[in-house]
Amino acid sequence: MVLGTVYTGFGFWNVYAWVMFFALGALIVLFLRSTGRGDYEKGTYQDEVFYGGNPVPQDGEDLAVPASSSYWGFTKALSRFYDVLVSIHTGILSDYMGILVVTVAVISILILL
Amino acid sequence: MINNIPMLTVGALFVIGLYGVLFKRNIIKIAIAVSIIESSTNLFLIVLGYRTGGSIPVYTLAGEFKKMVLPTPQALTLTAIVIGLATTALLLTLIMLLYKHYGTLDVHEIRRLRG
Amino acid sequence: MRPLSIVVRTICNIFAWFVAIFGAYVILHGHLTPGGGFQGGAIVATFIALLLVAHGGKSFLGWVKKEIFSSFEGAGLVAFVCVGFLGLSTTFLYNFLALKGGLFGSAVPIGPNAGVLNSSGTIALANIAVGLEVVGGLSAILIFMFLGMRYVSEGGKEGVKDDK
Amino acid sequence: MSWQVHLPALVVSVPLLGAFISIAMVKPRLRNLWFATILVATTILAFLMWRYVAINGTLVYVMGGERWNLTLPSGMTLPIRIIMEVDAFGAFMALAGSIATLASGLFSVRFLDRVNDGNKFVALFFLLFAGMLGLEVTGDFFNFFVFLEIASVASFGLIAFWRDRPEAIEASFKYAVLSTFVALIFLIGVGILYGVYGTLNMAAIAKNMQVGFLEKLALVLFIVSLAMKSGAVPLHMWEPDAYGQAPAGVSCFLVVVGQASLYGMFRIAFSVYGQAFEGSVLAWVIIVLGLLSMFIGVIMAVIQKEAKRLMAYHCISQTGYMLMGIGLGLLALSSSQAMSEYGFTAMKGGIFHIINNAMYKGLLFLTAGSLFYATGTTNLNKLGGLARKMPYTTFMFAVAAAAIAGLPPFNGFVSKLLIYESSFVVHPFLAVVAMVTSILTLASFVKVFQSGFLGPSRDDLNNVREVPLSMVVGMMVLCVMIISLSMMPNWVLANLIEPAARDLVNQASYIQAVMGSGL
Amino acid sequence: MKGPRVIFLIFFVIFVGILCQGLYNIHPYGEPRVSAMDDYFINNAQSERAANNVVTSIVFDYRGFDTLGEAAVLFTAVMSVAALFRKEE
Repeated sequence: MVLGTVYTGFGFWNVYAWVMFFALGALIVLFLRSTGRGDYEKGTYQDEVFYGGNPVPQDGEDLAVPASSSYWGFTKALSRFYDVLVSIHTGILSDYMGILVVTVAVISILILL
Repeated sequence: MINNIPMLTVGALFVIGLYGVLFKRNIIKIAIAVSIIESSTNLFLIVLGYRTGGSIPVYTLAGEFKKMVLPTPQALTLTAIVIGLATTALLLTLIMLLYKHYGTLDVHEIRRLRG
Repeated sequence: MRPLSIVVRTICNIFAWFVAIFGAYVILHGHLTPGGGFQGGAIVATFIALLLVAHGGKSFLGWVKKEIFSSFEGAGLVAFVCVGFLGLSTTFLYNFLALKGGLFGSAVPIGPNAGVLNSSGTIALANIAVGLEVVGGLSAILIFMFLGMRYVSEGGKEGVKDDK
Repeated sequence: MSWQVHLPALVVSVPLLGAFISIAMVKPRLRNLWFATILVATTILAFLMWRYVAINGTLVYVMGGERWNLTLPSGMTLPIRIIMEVDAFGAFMALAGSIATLASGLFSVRFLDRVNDGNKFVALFFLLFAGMLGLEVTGDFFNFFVFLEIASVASFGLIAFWRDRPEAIEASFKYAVLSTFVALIFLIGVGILYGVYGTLNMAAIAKNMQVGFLEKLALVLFIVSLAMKSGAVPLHMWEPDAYGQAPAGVSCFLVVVGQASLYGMFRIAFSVYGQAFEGSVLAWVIIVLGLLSMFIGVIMAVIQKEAKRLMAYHCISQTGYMLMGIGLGLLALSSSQAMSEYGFTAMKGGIFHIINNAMYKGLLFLTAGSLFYATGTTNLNKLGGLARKMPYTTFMFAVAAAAIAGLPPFNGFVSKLLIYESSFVVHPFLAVVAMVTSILTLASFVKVFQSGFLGPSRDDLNNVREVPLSMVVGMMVLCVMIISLSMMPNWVLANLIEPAARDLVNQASYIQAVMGSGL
Repeated sequence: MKGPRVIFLIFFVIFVGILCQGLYNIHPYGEPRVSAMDDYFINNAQSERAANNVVTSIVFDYRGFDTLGEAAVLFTAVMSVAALFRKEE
C-alpha cells in the first residue's frame, strides 16, 4: 500500500486504511439496521416525536436550541478570559490602528535589538 | 544637520499623518491624515534620489549640466502618486456612504461590527 | 450642484479650452518634456472638472453622456495592454517601434538636444493610451461622485434595502 | 524558445485584459460567457505555468527586455528591468489560488443576475485575480507593492459591494484605512532597501544583503505589513468584518488573496533575507504570530453566531498553522541537521496547509453563501433543519467541515499531522496548542452543522430550495479537489509540496536564476 | 478609554523614533550610495530607446509593467466608485 501513505519522518499514515475502517463501520451499521424490527411503518404512531409527554410544537423554531446557546457552559467557565478578548475587538478604527502601531513597535524592538 | 532638512520633513509629515490617523475622531480628517502619510512616503522616495547639484533627468533643451538626479525614484513616485489618488478617491466615496448610513462622521460611533 | 454665476460660466467657457489644449500638449510631448500621460490626463480632467463645477452637473450631463468617459478609459487601457501584447514576439511590453524607422521610430541625437517628436517608439503610444485612460478615469470618478451626492443626500436613513 | 516562457506575463495580463474589456459587455449572457472564459483561460495558464516550472525549473522573465531571460545587460551587475521570477513555490501558490478563484467565479455567476451592475463586479473580480497572481509571480519589490495595491483596492470595492448595508461599508472603510497605511509602510521599506542597494530586484538585493540596522528596519516593515494583510492575530481585526460582509464568492476569493500576502512574507523571509539574517528572532516572531493566530482565532470563533463571521475567524486560525509550519522551517534554516530533523517536515505541513485551506475554507464560504442565497440570512439563530431541503449544500458543508477540523480521512489531517509531529520536536507546547485549536475547530463546526442543517424544520424556511446548478458546480469543483487531495496525499506531497518547499528553502537557486545567467 | 490612548501614544513615539533613526541612517542628503542602475538609465535611455525624457522612458519602458499595474489601480478605483454609486436596484 504505497499509494496513500505519508511518511512524516516519525511515523507514517495511510489514507486507505482509514477508508477501509470507515467502510467496515458502514457495513456494521448496515448489518445492525437490517436486524431491526420488521413491523415498523411510516406515518403511524411509531414515528411520532416524544417530547417529554408534552404536546409537540408545530413550528420547529420552538424545538431547536439556538446557536448562541451552544457551548454555554464553556463560555461561562471562560467568561473572564472572553470578556477581555471581546473587549479588545472594540470596532473602533483608531484602536485597530493603535494595535497595529504597537505591534510594529514591539516587533521592531525584538528584531532590532 | 541643516543638509538633512528634507529627511526631517519626511519624518515630520509622517508623524503628523500617523498622529492624525490614531487620535483624530473625524473620519474625513483620518482620510486627510492618510494622504499626508502618502505625501511623506512620496517625498521620501524623491529625497532618496537627489544628487547635489543635479539637474532634472530630461535631455530636451537641457543646456549645460554636470550630472542628473536619479530618475528611478521619480518614476516610482509617479506610480505611487497615482495609487495614492486612487485610494483617496475610494476612501472619500466610502466616507460619503458611511455618512449616508450612519449619519455621523465620528469614528467612535461607527462600530456596529465588533466582538 | 447648482450652476455658478454667469461671470464664472463665461470665463470658464473661454479659458477652459486652453487647459484642455495644454493637457493634450503634455500628453503628446510626454517623451520629450517633463510630464506624460498621467500628468496630461490629469490636466484634461481638470478641464472636465471646471465645466462640471461652473455649469452644474445637470446641464453638463445633458451635453455629454457618462458612458463616453468609461469608454475612453477602457479604450486607453486596452490600447496599453495591446501595446504589451504586440511586443510578445520578443517579450511582453517590448519596445518594438523604437529606432526602427517609421512610426515613432527616429533616433535622437545623444546628449542635450531640441527633441524629435517622432521618436521613442511605444513610449509615446503608451503615453497617449494612458492619457486617454486618465482623462476618462478621473472624469468618471468626478461624475460618479457627483451622481453619488444625490444618492447620499436623499437617503440619510440607514439600511434602506437589503438587496440579496 | 517555446511560447510557454511568456506565461508569467500572460497569467497576469490576461485577467487584466478581461477586466478592461468586461465593462463593454452590454448583454448579461455575453458578460457571463466572458467571465467564465477568462476565468477558465487564466486557470489553464496557471496550470501550464506550474507544469513548465515543474519540468524546467525556476522561470525568469524580463519584462520588455531584448530576450526573455536576459536578466543582466552587458556590463551590469544589477538587473535593471522588472523581472518576474516563478519558482515551484510561486507556481504552486498561483495554481492553488486560481483553482479556488475558478470555483468562486462559477459560484458568483448566478449572483450577478441579482445586481444591477454586474459588469463592475466582473471587472473588480478580474482585477483582484490579476493582483493576486501578480503577487505570486513577481520578483521585484516595487512591482510587488503595485500588485498589493491592485489587490487591496479591488477588495475594498468588492467588500462594500452591497452598499445598502451599513456594515459592508463600515468593514470596507476599516480595511481600506488599515491596508492603505500598511501598504505605505511597505513602500517605505522598499525605499529603504532602494536607498541602500540601489536596486529593486529581490534576488539582486538578496545577493548583496548584509544585514544591518536599515535592513532589519525594512524587514520589520515588510513582516508587519504582510502579516496584517494576511490577518495574523494582533492585526486581524479587519478580517472577520471584511470576510463576513463581502459577497460569498468574494469571501472565498479573499482567502486566497490573503494567502498571496503570506506568500510575499515567506518569500521575503526566506529568499531575500534567508541565511543573511543571523539568529532565530525572526523565526520566533513568525511562530509566535502563528500561535496567537491559531488560538485566539479559534477561541473567538466558538462564540460567534453569524456563520460567515465564524468562518472568517477560522480563517485567522488556519493562517496560524501556515505561519507556524513555515516559521519552524525558518527556525531550522541555518542548520542542516535541524532542517532534516523537523524543519522540512514542518514546511511541508505548512505549504500543504496553504492549498488545503484554500480549498476547504473556500468551500465553507461558498456553502455559507448558498445558505444566504436560499434563506436570506446567515445568522445561525434563524436557521435550522436545512439538511433535507438543501442536500448538496449539506453534503459539501459536511465534507469541508470534516476536512478543516482534521478528521482522519481528509486532507486537513495530513497537513496538521505533519505540523504536530515536527512542532513537537521543537517544543511540546506548540503541538499542544495546535491540537487544542484543532479540537475547538471541530467543536465550532459541529455547532454550525447542528444549528444550521440539523434539527426540525422551521415554518419560516419552508419555501427554501436548493441553490441553482452553477452554484452547485462551483462548490463541486472545490469538493472534488478536497476529496482528491485526501485520496492521494503522497502524490500531492511528492509533486506539489516538496518541490515548493525545496525551492523556498534554497535561497542560492533563487539568486542564481536572476544573477547567474548574465553575459 | 484613557488607558489605551496613552499606550498607543508611547508606542507611537517609539515607532516614529525608530523610523526616524532609520531615515537618518540611509545616506547623507544628496549623496546616494549606489547608483549603477540609475546611471545605466541616464546613459542609455537615448541610445537604446530614443527617449529624451529619462523618467518617461523608465515609467513606460524599463518599468512599464509597473505602469500597467498603476493604470489598473486607477481603473480599479473608478470601477469601485462606479459600483458603489450604481443605480438603485
